[in-house]
Amino acid sequence: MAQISLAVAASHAPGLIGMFDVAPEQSQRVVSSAYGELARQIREADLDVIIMIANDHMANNRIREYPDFVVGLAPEHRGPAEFFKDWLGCGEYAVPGRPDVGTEILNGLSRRGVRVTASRENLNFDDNVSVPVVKTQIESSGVALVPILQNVTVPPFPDQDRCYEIGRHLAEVIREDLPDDLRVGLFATGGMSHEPGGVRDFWIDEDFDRWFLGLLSNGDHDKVLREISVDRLEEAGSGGTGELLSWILVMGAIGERRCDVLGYTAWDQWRCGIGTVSWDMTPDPVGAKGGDR
Amino acid sequence: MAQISLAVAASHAPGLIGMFDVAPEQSQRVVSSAYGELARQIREADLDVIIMIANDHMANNRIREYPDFVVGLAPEHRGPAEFFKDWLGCGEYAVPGRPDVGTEILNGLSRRGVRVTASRENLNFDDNVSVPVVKTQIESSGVALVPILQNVTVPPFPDQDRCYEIGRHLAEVIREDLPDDLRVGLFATGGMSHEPGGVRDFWIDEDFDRWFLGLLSNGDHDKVLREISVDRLEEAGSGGTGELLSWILVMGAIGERRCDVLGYTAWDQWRCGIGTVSWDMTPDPVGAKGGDR
Amino acid sequence: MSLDDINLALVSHDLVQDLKWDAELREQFVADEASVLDRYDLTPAERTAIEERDFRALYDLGFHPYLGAQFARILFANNRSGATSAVEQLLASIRQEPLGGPGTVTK
Amino acid sequence: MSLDDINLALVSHDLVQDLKWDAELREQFVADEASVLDRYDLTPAERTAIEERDFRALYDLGFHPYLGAQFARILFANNRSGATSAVEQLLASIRQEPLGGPGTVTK
Ligand SMILES: [Fe+3]
Ligand SMILES: [Fe+3]
Repeated sequence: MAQISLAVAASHAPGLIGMFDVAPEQSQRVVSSAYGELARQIREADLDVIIMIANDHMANNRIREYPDFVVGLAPEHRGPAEFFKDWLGCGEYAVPGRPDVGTEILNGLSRRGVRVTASRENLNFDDNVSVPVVKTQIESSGVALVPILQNVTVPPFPDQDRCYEIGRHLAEVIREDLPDDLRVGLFATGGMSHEPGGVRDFWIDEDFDRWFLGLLSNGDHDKVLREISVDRLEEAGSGGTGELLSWILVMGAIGERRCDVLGYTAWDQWRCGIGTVSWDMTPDPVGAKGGDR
Repeated sequence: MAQISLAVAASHAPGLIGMFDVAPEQSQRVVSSAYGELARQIREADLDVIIMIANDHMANNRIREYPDFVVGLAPEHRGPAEFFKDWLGCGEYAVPGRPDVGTEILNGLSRRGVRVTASRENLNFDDNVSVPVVKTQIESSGVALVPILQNVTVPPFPDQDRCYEIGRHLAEVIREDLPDDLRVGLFATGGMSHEPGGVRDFWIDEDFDRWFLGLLSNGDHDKVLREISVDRLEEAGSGGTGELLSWILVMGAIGERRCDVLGYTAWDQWRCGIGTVSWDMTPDPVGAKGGDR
Repeated sequence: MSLDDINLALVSHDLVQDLKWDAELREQFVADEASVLDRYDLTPAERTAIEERDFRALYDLGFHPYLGAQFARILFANNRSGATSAVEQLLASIRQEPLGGPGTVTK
Repeated sequence: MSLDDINLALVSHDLVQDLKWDAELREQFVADEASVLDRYDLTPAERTAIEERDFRALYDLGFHPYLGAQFARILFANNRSGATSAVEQLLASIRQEPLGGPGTVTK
């Protein structure tokens, strides 16, 4: 029985790398501290593999042939994809994959009624995977990666209830189908509020973001699922804020757990509210309400 | 408001063309009469377009990237695909497409919560589309075609309840989104009992097939949905009999209607029970129980 | 501009996705835009919207805003870190405001 | 051999799908099977099952039966109408019976 030893979530935005130095000092400080803490937690959790739930930005499939979940089965994950290199302003990275783990996820989720697709080729990664990998130093940690790219922007996509349920299925796959004693990290990346390419681009709904983080640290998942509908997410930034569905999927996988907010900042030129959290995955966490371990 | 002017269903099997002459005379007679009647109904219904719901036999997508529904948007649909020409033993055909109708179906179903993909290229057709097109003389009828290829064999696929519901959505798209006065035919193709490539290949579950046709002519759709589960379909032939889900999708689109069984025959060398039905789509059908028109 | 109004069949999406998947096509597009557009089965309305950098029109045809931001980086030759000026030009178009008008964000 | 036991990641599926999508590859396969198999990242168990026409083993690895019937048409060189003999050889293998044994259908 494999176990989930780490569960974290963090925003991605190209500017976090390429426009880091020109950001206000306070925003730089929040980001350095929060992503640095995630890097430390990843190193210390002694993980075998990180399953990264990241939204796809139409970088891997035609919009009229768009899958809801794509599991990366490549033996090595390299990025960023060519078009995004200059835009991100980061160097190249290569992280070992775990095709065996990816295969179990593909088949395990399929058997549990979730339509999932998979690719044996290296997927195209833009800021979705590149920013968290670079900012939390996953390459140098030596931990393997299984990316799961999620559709949150080409309707119809799975809503908050379905994403939470899919998270529960993923936890079951981890427990029942993955190798014994495998130490798994879950990393959700996406959000917070933004509206890429929309009329409200550059606007960040700071009130929404802080309220969302507050909901998470209260740890009442029923309330989160009641309040965070797709309509509510769209209101806080069409086509972008819905990336928080990856956070909700991870919440489904771990159940109710104590949640630490590691930082939040909103600078309009990053075009996205930047937040990071870490859930307490110690075996008997203080304040755990009996989640789905 | 477009209307559904014809609704029919028929089996496909490669042998219906290539091995027709060697079949027992009685089987030949049933097939000639039933498919001939379908050809006549198609000619007389004065249709603008036939929407053909046919299962895909893994001819268009990798099995690990498998969509549940693919709408064909090509301006012309040509077949059979190269690998299947000798096997089918039929000539080539070309039927005009209706990309505008296909586009409305793609967007209309998507807006109604059904994940659908679409291709602007000519799709690969094997016996699924080729046999009904050739046997019911659609090419010479001059009616345009919009194929919808359905997944009924790569789990998880939509079950009978979901297929029925998707049929209702399709009817709504036809009523609300297609051009006024467009006369639409629905043609389901697949089944009846068979187990292609499985240990029971060559076996036909004649009892199941006749019972299924009886259920349809009784016209109680609730009962059909209760009795015809995916498990029951698998029992009557794994991976093949489930093609009857296309019939159920069409039933969802038309609601309860009088259903004529045009013929049934089972010859083991065709490796598939062959059945055909036509539902009564006259505006005020005798015996209609108020279906979803 | 709700996500529900997106036209999944729109050929312009293919153009933008191909451009981001293929550096060589991008070079050809910059050198001779018309010859690249000719290869796509665009409707006259799509083609005009692209030629005139009219993102408002393109969005009204059902173009996905996310691909809009990426297309702007190519059309306005600004694919460096953040690509702020490209997005500002995109915004001016969809808001139908002149660049530097009241909707423009301050730096 | 329930559909739920299919291994969606199995590389053998790619081989069979490529063979049916590509007549030239099919010719190469018939002329020099090993050189085509070399191009696919098959596990040793998959490769042996294919080389020995052991469909029972292939199915046990999670191969989809529908592609099994198509693969049989290629492996047993019988892609004419109905392809009855190819399917009979497939059946003998998955039933682990000699051809013409009790499980064979009568003509
Ligand atoms: Fe994103
Ligand atoms: Fe079929």
